[in-house]
Amino acid sequence: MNVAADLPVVARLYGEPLVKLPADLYIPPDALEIILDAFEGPLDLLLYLIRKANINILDIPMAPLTAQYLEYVEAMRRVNLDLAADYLAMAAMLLEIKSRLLLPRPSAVAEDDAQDPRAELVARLLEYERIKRAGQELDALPQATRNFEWTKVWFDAELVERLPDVIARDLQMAWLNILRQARNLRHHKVTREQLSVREYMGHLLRRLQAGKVLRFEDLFEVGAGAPEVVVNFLALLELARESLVLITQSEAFCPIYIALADGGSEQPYA
Amino acid sequence: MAEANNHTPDHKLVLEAALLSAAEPLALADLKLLFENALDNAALVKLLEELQSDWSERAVELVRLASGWRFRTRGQYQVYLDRLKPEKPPKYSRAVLETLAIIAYRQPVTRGDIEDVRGVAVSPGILKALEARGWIDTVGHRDTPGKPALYATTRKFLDDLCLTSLAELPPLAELEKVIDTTHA
Amino acid sequence: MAEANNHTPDHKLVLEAALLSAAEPLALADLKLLFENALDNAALVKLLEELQSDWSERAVELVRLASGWRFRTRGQYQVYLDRLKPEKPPKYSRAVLETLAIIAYRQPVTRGDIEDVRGVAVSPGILKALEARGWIDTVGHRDTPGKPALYATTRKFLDDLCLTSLAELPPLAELEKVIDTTHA
Repeated sequence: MNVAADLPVVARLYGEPLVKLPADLYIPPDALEIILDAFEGPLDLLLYLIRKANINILDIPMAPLTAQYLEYVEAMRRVNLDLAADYLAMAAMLLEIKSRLLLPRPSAVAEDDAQDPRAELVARLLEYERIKRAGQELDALPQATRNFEWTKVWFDAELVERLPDVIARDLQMAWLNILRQARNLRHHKVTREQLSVREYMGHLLRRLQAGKVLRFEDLFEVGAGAPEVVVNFLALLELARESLVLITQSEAFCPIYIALADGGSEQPYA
Repeated sequence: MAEANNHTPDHKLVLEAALLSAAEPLALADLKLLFENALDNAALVKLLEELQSDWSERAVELVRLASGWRFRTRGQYQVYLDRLKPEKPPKYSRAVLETLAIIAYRQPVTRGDIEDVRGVAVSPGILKALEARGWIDTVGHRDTPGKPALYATTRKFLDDLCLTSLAELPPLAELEKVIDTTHA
Repeated sequence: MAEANNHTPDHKLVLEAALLSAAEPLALADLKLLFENALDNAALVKLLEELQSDWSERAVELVRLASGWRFRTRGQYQVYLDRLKPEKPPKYSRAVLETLAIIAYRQPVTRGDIEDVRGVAVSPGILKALEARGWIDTVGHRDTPGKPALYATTRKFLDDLCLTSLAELPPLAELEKVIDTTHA
């Protein structure tokens, strides 16, 4: 067990790293506080004393260990350090174990059940030492933001605005709402119309934009098929009925011209 | 992976790692710190432009912003990345849907027509939103006082709703029957 | 360039963009959402392994963590990236590290359990610091007087240390064999 590696620097004294505590346990009074800080508690201090003295932890000589520990505690008290209760409690525990070891051993019959008074202390020391090392090992693992960084590529949600999805059924339901409203408000007759005619009305209006005047026959695509021609024609009639287009023919058999009823005076979408 | 010149392979990798892991855009002054000022602006910009070109075929791009350089996902991939977000997609209000339905089923219509059918005023924002989306546009003006604009749906509207023509909109006849029977 | 509305996007490019920009590790279940479940686990893992290999010569790598996959910079480049940081990340005290070790190896534990192992009182600041980092949280309460909170480590703890499970924690030191003298 390499004790030095276990406690690389126990404290810093006047800026100098203190790698080892004095072997004779004499501690300069003004260094006590620093040394106390170097230990995480009584278990840590005990472990240090055991490892330093190269004692077999499974067979701790309680008398010298307790004496050393108490010397520490006494040294701390001499300089009126506010000694942590944890250190005093450990001192009491050590004294108790020591005294129990001094009691006469029970008979051989009872020996099977007899527990070594040091057992609990040793178990705690070993567990503490394991955890202490585990803490050091955890610290040695690569750690996010200390030893590496996560990638953080910018995802700009504003780059492309997310727009609501609409499906055809939404429109049907909206229409249903409108109908309900209409029924409730008044006896408004909403009639069903040929959708395709409405669609072609839009097409025709688009083509006539910007003040264009088109010949009647140009409105029909040759080869588009009879149904489309018919629908287109119905659309034209509907536009005329709604006064959206002007249909002019100077005299019979002359070309028929179609233009927007508003004369294309506004051309916002040229 | 494009290899940089022999003397600068590490620099580009370091730049890439720094830019990929930065939470904010990195200015040239920041990037210089990476190399303890061993590279000047010209050398940095050259490397950054090389990086841009290395990433030109990817779903992430290196962009230069006012405050510096940063990687960001390309807009056309957002539709995929959005799927990772549990947040609900936005929805149009009832007013918007009804307006759109009226334009779709009754086109071409003026704003006045829409208001007549709905019985309430149509806010300009609704028509603007639908126009901005490219779903409706003005196809003319009615020859009545004020020459109101006539709205119709566009090809994009059909495309976005996966319809080949307006005739594919759900028929209203059945609905009207339902209404007729329920309000008989 | 792959187009978003193309029916067969470059899956790998989408995966790469998602993983580079995600704020959390992405599990296979998340990654499936990207493609609306059109890819199965095997296909995804194959692509992820291809990505790992594509990035093998770069300063950034794709790693598999407890809660999914994520890109990170490689450790040997940290010396450069640290130059961009105004302040160094905090170095944890022995008290914090020991407390973390007790929670990691002995979870779930109460504050009393931690104090028993360390032999000293645990200051509230230590547990708060670990909670603030997102490395530990309360997973319940022990059914003893006072109902003390039980602490355990989180997925983020594993992720931040690049562990896929607690089983990957460094094994506890084999110290002297536990004494047999108690029950000879």
